[in-house]
Amino acid sequence: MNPLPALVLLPIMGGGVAWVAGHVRPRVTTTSRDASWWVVLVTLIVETFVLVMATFGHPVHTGPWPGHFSMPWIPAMGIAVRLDMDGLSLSLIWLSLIMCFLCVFLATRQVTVHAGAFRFLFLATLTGIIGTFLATDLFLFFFFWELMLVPMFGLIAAWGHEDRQRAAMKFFMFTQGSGLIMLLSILGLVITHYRQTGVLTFDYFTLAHTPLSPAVSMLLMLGFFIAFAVKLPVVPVHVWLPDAHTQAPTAASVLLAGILLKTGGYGMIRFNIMLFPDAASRFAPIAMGLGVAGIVYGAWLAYAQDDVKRLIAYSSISHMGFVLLGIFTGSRMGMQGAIIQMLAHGLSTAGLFVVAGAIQDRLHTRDMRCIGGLWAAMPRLSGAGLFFAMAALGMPGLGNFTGEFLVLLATWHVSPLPAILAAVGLVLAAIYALRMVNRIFLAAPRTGLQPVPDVASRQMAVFACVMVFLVLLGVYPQPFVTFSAPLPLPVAAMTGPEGATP
Amino acid sequence: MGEILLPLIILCPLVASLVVSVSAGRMGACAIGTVACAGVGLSAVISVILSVMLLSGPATDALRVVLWPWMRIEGFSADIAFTLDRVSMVMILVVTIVGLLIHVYAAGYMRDDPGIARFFGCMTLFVAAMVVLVLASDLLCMFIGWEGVGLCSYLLIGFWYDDPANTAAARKAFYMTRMGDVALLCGLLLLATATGSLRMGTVLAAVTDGQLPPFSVNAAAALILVGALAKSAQIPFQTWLPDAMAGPTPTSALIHAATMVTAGVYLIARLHDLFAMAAPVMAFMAVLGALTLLMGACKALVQSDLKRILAWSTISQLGYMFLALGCGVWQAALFHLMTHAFFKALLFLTAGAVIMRAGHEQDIFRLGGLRHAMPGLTMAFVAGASALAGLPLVTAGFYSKEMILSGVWHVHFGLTREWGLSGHPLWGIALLGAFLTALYIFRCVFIVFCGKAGTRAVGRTSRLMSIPLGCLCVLSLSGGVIEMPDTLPRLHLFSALLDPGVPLSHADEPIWLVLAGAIVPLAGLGVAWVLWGRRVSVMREIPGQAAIIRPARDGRGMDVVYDRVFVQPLCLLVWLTRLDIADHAITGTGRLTRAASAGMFRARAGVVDMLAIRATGMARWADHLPGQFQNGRVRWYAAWIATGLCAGLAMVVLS
Amino acid sequence: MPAFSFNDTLLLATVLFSVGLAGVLVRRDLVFMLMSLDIMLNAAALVFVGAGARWHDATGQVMFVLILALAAVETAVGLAIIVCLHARGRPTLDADTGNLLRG
Amino acid sequence: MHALALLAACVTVVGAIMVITRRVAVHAVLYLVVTLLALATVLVMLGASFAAMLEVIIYAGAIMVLFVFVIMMLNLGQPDSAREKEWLHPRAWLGPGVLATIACAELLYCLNPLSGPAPAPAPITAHDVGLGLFGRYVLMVELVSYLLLAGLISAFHIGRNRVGGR
Repeated sequence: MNPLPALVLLPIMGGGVAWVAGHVRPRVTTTSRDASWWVVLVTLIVETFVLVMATFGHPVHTGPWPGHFSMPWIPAMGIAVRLDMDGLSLSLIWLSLIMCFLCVFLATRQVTVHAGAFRFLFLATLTGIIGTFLATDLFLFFFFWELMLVPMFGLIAAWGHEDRQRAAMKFFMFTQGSGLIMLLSILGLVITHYRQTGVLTFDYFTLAHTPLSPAVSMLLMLGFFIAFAVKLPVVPVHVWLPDAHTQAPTAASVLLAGILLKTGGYGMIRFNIMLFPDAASRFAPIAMGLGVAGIVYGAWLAYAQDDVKRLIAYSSISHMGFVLLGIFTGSRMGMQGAIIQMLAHGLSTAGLFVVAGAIQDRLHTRDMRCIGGLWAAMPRLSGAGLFFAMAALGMPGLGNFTGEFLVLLATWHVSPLPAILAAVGLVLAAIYALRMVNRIFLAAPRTGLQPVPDVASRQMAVFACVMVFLVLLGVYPQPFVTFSAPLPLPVAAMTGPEGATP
Repeated sequence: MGEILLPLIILCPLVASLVVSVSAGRMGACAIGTVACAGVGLSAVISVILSVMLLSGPATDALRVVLWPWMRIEGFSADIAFTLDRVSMVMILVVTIVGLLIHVYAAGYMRDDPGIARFFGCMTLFVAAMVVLVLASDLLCMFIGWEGVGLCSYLLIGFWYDDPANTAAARKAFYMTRMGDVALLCGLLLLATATGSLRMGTVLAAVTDGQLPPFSVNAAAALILVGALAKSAQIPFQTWLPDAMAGPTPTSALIHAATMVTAGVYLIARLHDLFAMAAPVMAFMAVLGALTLLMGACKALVQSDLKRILAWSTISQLGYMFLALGCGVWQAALFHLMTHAFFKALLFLTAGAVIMRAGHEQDIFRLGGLRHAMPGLTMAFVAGASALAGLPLVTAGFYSKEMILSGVWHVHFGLTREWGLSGHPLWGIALLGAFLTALYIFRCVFIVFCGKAGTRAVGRTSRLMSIPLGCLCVLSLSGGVIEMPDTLPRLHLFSALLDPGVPLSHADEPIWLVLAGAIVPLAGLGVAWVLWGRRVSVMREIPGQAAIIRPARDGRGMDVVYDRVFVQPLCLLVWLTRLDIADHAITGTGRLTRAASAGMFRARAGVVDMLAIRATGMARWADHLPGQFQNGRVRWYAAWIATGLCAGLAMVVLS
Repeated sequence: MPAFSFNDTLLLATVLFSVGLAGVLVRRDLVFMLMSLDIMLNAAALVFVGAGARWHDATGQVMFVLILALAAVETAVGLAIIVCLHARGRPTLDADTGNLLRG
Repeated sequence: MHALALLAACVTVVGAIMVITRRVAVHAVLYLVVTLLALATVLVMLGASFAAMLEVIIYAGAIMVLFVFVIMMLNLGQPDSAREKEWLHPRAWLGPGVLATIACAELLYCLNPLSGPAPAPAPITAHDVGLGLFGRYVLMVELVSYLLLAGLISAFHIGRNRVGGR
């Protein structure tokens, strides 16, 4: 049985069951895990098995990439449910699953009201994400792209903190608006393909071979780029991220930071570089400029924040600047550096958000001015926070440094100036990370605080797993590099175009 | 067999660090101390065994172990690989042995401190990172150690985090070193782009047979030099080291005297082939070293805080090493590095013991007259001081300084065709520095140990702390024997040890050169005795003395400049832009449009008042157009339908 | 020459229609509006019948019958509303006061 | 145009104008009845005797009687005349009046190319209308019956609510 459709549909079905379970046996006590939590856990475990089967199972060689599944959906328009999996999407799906396990184990404390609905939206977002990573039919890709937003909007709007409505609305408006621009360029591409070859199809592989004039290809590429730039926050359009993160509940912000930002990066690799290679190379200088601007700007603003989550949000903008830089250097090294950076950033920022969420649950505040030093009260949590802060500032030996080093090396090949500016970003990263550590972890504890429980050893175990992953990514990234290399597009036209000729 | 032992050197301290930090609450203080010392001790033993093995083998072979391929990407490949050759052998011995002694001392020193687990966790992690830095045969792998060492120094300086000044000093140290690291990283990127790999062997081979254009060789050397300068707190980056004294004394001894600050020197020593090709960078390094040497000595001369004196003296001794490196005699630099590690660690540890017993009093003027209360410590401190000053024949410092002086004397920089910088002026500065060194260290000795009795000393130094002091005394006094200047019996064990090929001895070395090097420290001792040794301190009578000393004393000179030039404007700028400009812009435009429509409404209302009631209806219409439009009056709708009809017909009529 | 040419019918119907329209717009009393509405309806009916006569087709008169039915229903419902409003005790039958469906 | 036709047209127009200008509702209704009867004569002249007959019986007879009945029942006449006067203030009717005249002028201007001089000799008898009604348009008749039913129910429903006071 082909694992791909199961991979996509399983979470949404699990979500439904979780919702029902949430209603059938409402939460008895806050600490005890209610039924819907168990359902979510079971869904995730089954999902992992399917993913293992997809990863190590015998590759079904009907499509150009290892995993392939195709089912006609709207034959008249040439739209088919095409799911293809290559190394890149597989590694990002593995990252998503780790994020979900992280959320399930660590960030479930404050979800007491409507737990079932929360879990359903959580798993629906996961479906959207996995769909986005697998879909190779442009229409299906757009469908999952929008599907991702709605539950996340619900999560932020319903379970967020004080100013959640505005943040959720801002998040939705930004991503939705840019998504529509992407739809325009998808349609533009399909129509130009149809005019030239008479074949109406949304299939990624056949569309990749449409001969385009430089102006048209640049235009279409920009359409895609804007959508992914908003998602992977590139500086001028990053405005939604800090608000969305500060107001989102911990699980939502882990998911948001962990994976949703990566869909932007994934989209850029898949739909900008590989679909419009020449336009991308022409656009590269501007994109790299934006990347460097993102790095410096994100780090600069992270330094000035007083809100922990906002600081982490700006730091992820800075990290994503590296990803953008890496993708548009044009060399495979830059691409792999960007992918490693995405994986490492996912892990480290999710860790930081869980720590920030834990602090907020215990102290009911995110303002660094009134969170005194926590090392005395919560050594384990502070230790984890310190570790993830070190990863965030790019300590060699941890995943982020590997990604950043490869990106910088690839950029240096292109031209030394952006690389030097990006390296200056590293200094700024050290400044804001250490400033955070010295304001909430290694600082004089605030008087008048009632004793606060430290992280349970079980949760510390989960933290430890994430730390091990980060160290592994930092010290022995070679398997990850070979495993997540995006396969190049097959040069010959796809075997039998999926699209129906009208 | 070596392949297994070499990684163990790194693994032992790492495992010890993990065990200690994970077991934060559960292990007792002495248990933690023993685990830490065991970890470092084991690696010391292994490094000794490996050194013996290496020395027994042929001179040129080196033990290279590739653990696993780190990055294999087209265009760049790096792997986690460690090499033990003569140079890294010397450094690994220094790091592990001095580290072990300091750990034993720290076990006693920090026994009653609640955060001992975190302390030893960081210390052993530091040793592990330092060992990685030393043994790495791949520059990128060395970079891991380089940053790890910076991180541990940050954690240890800010160990007592209750006082914000400590954490501020820690952050300052990390920022300064981080700037240097970024420069070093750019240098590595440059080399990696040019040679496709960062293995030292390939890089040096590529540089020596001229694959790189001269400009990029100079650029790479300059960038690496900046990295080394930041790490070793030389001229532009020297402000962080005196503040780093905020950490516990064993930290200062290990990190800020013996190992971390000398990492830059070690790196340049290893890449001396690269630097040899970059003459202007060498000249700049030599001049910079000389300047730092002088500045450090002057600053130390006027400090009143015991640990700050030692900090400034470390900076000036590092200046010596950079001067030696600049003049190409990197063997002398390494030798001085080794002896410096011994006597500076000794001085710091003794100072720590003195401060602890004097009720945490660090001001030398209030200490006074302690030689009766703690004779042992006095003897240790005097031994260290004499080694630092370089008293002839009897101390290690003398031999290493002598080696540097002779090296500097013979160097000649052919910078440009006609203008070259000969070594003589630098030699003169180095000699003056030696005199000042002897002056300030013996000033400190006389004020603290001789003179009238200051604070009352309490308790005794525990045996655990005195053993390392003893060992360090022996090392710092006898350490120099293995490398004699030529005039004395020809004994060049150390330089032979490093690279047997190149005979260092200069046949025509004038005899007075060595004599000068011997007399100057004695002169410094004499002058110090005259000024501070006798009962009534002559220093106080010299008029105007306060004017000179006060600006230099607080040592804030460069700090204030940096603060005013860099930090203040940066903080102001950050505060100004604390609101996200882009976010501000977008929310701003939102607010702007609302204000505009309200403004428009107010203006409209003003004009319409004059008209009849229907006109006021129109004004309300302007405010909320759709609401006003659907006002529920049937005839209003009919009227609009009729208007529509007329309009339609008008179009027909007119077209 | 027939008594009434199609041209005249149109003329008459137009005048009637515009008079009815003016009536609807001017009068605020629901009853008067209903009446003006009836005038407009009749104007329309007149045109139908006129057209039927002009092209000698019975359809005109069929439409006339329908318009009659329509007018009947419309008047019935209109008056029912007026009766109901009046019963509710509204002082005047002003069309403008009934504007609960305001935007 | 024949004198009688002119007379009928004038009566219709004047009646219509009088309907919309009267202050008292009862006068307006009576004028309306007159207008309708005049219209019936016009229809006869157009040769649509059946239509005229219907007009007189149904429209003038039934609907107008209903009108008169309702107005009389609710004695909407006298007390409101002062208020009607106020409502008919020139400022009130000036706007719509202008609007109506513009509409009328445009309609006239548009319609004159349509009307040709062609004569209509043979009048259309009830027979033809019956054939048309139950021939091609039998479905429409059914629909009209539905319309009437709907009108009946809604009128009844609205009327009945008066008692409930809801």
